[in-house]
Amino acid sequence: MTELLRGSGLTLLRGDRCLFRGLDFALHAREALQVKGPNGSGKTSLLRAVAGLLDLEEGQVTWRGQPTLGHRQAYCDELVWFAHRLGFKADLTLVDNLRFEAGLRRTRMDRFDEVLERLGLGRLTRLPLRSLSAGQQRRVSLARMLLADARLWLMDEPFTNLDAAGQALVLELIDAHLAEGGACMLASHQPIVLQGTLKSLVLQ
Amino acid sequence: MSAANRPTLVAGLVAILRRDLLLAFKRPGDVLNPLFFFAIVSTLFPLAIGPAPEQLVAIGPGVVWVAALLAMLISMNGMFLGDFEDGSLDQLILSPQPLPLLALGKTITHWLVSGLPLVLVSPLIAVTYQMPFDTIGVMMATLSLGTISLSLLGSVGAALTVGLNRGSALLSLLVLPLAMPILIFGARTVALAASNDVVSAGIYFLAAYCVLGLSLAPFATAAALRISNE
Amino acid sequence: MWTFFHKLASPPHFYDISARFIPWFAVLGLLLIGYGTVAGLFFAPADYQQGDAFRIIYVHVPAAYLSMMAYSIMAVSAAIGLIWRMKLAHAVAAGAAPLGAWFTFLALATGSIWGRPMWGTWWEWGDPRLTSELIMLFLYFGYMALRAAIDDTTKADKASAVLALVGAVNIPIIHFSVEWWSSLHQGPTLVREGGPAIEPAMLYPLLAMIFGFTFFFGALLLARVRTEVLSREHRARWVRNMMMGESA
Amino acid sequence: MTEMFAMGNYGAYVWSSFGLTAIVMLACVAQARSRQRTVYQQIETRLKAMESAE
Repeated sequence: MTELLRGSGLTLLRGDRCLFRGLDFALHAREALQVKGPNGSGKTSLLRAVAGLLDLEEGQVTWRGQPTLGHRQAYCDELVWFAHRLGFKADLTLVDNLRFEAGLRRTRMDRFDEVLERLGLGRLTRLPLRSLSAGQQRRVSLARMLLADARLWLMDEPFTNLDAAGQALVLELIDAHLAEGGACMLASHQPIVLQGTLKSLVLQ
Repeated sequence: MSAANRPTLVAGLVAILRRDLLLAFKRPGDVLNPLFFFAIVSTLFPLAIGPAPEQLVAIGPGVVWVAALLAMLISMNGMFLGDFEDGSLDQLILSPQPLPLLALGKTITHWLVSGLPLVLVSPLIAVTYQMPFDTIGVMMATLSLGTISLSLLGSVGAALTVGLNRGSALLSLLVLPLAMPILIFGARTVALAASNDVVSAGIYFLAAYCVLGLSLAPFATAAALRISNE
Repeated sequence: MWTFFHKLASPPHFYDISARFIPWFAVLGLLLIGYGTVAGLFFAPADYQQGDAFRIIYVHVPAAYLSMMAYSIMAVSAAIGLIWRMKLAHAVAAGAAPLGAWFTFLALATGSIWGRPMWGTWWEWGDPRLTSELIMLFLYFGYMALRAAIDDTTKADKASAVLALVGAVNIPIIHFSVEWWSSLHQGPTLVREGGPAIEPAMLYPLLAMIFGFTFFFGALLLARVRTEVLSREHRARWVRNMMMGESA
Repeated sequence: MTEMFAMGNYGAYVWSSFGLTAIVMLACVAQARSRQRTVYQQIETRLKAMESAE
């Protein structure tokens, strides 16, 4: 299996605290990596650092062997970021937001209706996102991920605000993504079970 | 996975322009507030200084320009605030489209929403200052070039202060000193036009500043956004 | 040669090396300023036009020069800090800003004091240099305000570095536009003896003062940068050993 | 001797300028010193806290 993402010697300081030092991990195709640890142990910061939103004190993240710092565009082209916050405009409708995504990254608009049906958002396309429930808004973020033609899913606490059915759906989607040769790195303290290979990385 | 083709740069720019303009129409306050502010500030001066026509003619260009500068200032703070708070900024930074291009898109939207309306309304204000018609033409030219430069400068300031809680006061402290050359050339050029002097120097300068801003500011804004979004 | 710079770049070495330079710069600076003051005030001939009032240039010109030099140091170290991610460079920028602000204020104050006997007003809008200094002072305040508004040091370093670079691009434009602005209404044409065309007896004290100020500024800058380096490296082992060594 | 300090009746301006220069220089030194003291204290309190924690 080709190695996709590797972090070597990652060190991150937040203000006075050293969140982690000399951290190493590798992520291959068809693999998921769960970052575990108590709240405040830096799970989110690690994901943000791997994505490139945070500057690392030391260490390097490589994508397909190339450092992400120098080859940002190639890395971002194959990456989709699923975060706590919605990442969409609450005043706009689902359709407008997802059409905006199509301007940013490679998006499979041909699968638009199929994805919306699968996430149960078919009837909500005309409503501004403000009027959707938190769970439904998470599904809109999931829709972005499914439509994006991205090999790497970076997910920060994907299971919050989701009911049991929603959480099962997320696991199902991750498995499908891995089966297609994708990779997924997620931060969550909840125990999860996947068909595909699941590695874990524990932060103190 | 069928590889969908990557959107072109123009598609990215159009996408962000379309989205932000759509947002602006959903919240007309963003467009009207600077306009009302501009009109109100312009009417303060005659009340304060007196209605004597020759005085008004003398202070006309300066007042219109200072009012426009302040009106732009109050709308600069919101340029990236919305995206910062709802997480859209993460998505913009992590998109394959170059961030300076997206920052330029947001700056253009800010100009369309708060700069252009000022230019269109300024003749009405100028008339209250008994400004002759050809001077109004020069004023609109300098205002349109000047407001573009102010949007570009403002985008850097807004990106630097987006994450801070009392950012708007700091934003004006950062932007105003840098905006002084624009104010100088803008207001003085209109005054020169009023005394039918040669105005080309001022307009050339404002155009040059515009080009300099267009080529440099987006990169500074992109860097500032990455830093503020940490 | 490069090894020297490389060594200098690492904080512990910089901390030690700079300690040795500070006393030399300070003493040299004070000596030069001492000579310049005495020579400038008492031995240099009076100016045929301005009489003894011109002696204010012996403080005004060095202060104005330092205000510009401090900002260029800030801009260069900001660029180095951003491009090569060097904490030391950001520390230099952080150290230079307050000094630059002080000397800009000094240049402004002495400029307006000098203006009083010459033009009869404390603030002469006609003098483009005075107006540019004033705008420069606002730039320093903006820089320091931004730095103070951000708690995380590394974030404050990077954000203020971007501001310093944007400011540096704008400074020549500000100077040019203020010059153009003052030329519009023919401010009083100023005959200022600042140029080298003045007599040697007047010139040497001025050169002494400029170098004196510069060395004094250098000593102060190194001292402040050492403090900034310490506050940025407070987690490092060499800081702990040094502090232990000192307090033990 | 006194006319030496009169500075051709511009004495007030010349001496106030030089006086102000001295004040600014002292202010710079004082500010640098106080900044150094605060940083030293911060580090010492942090080291003591770390020691007591270990």
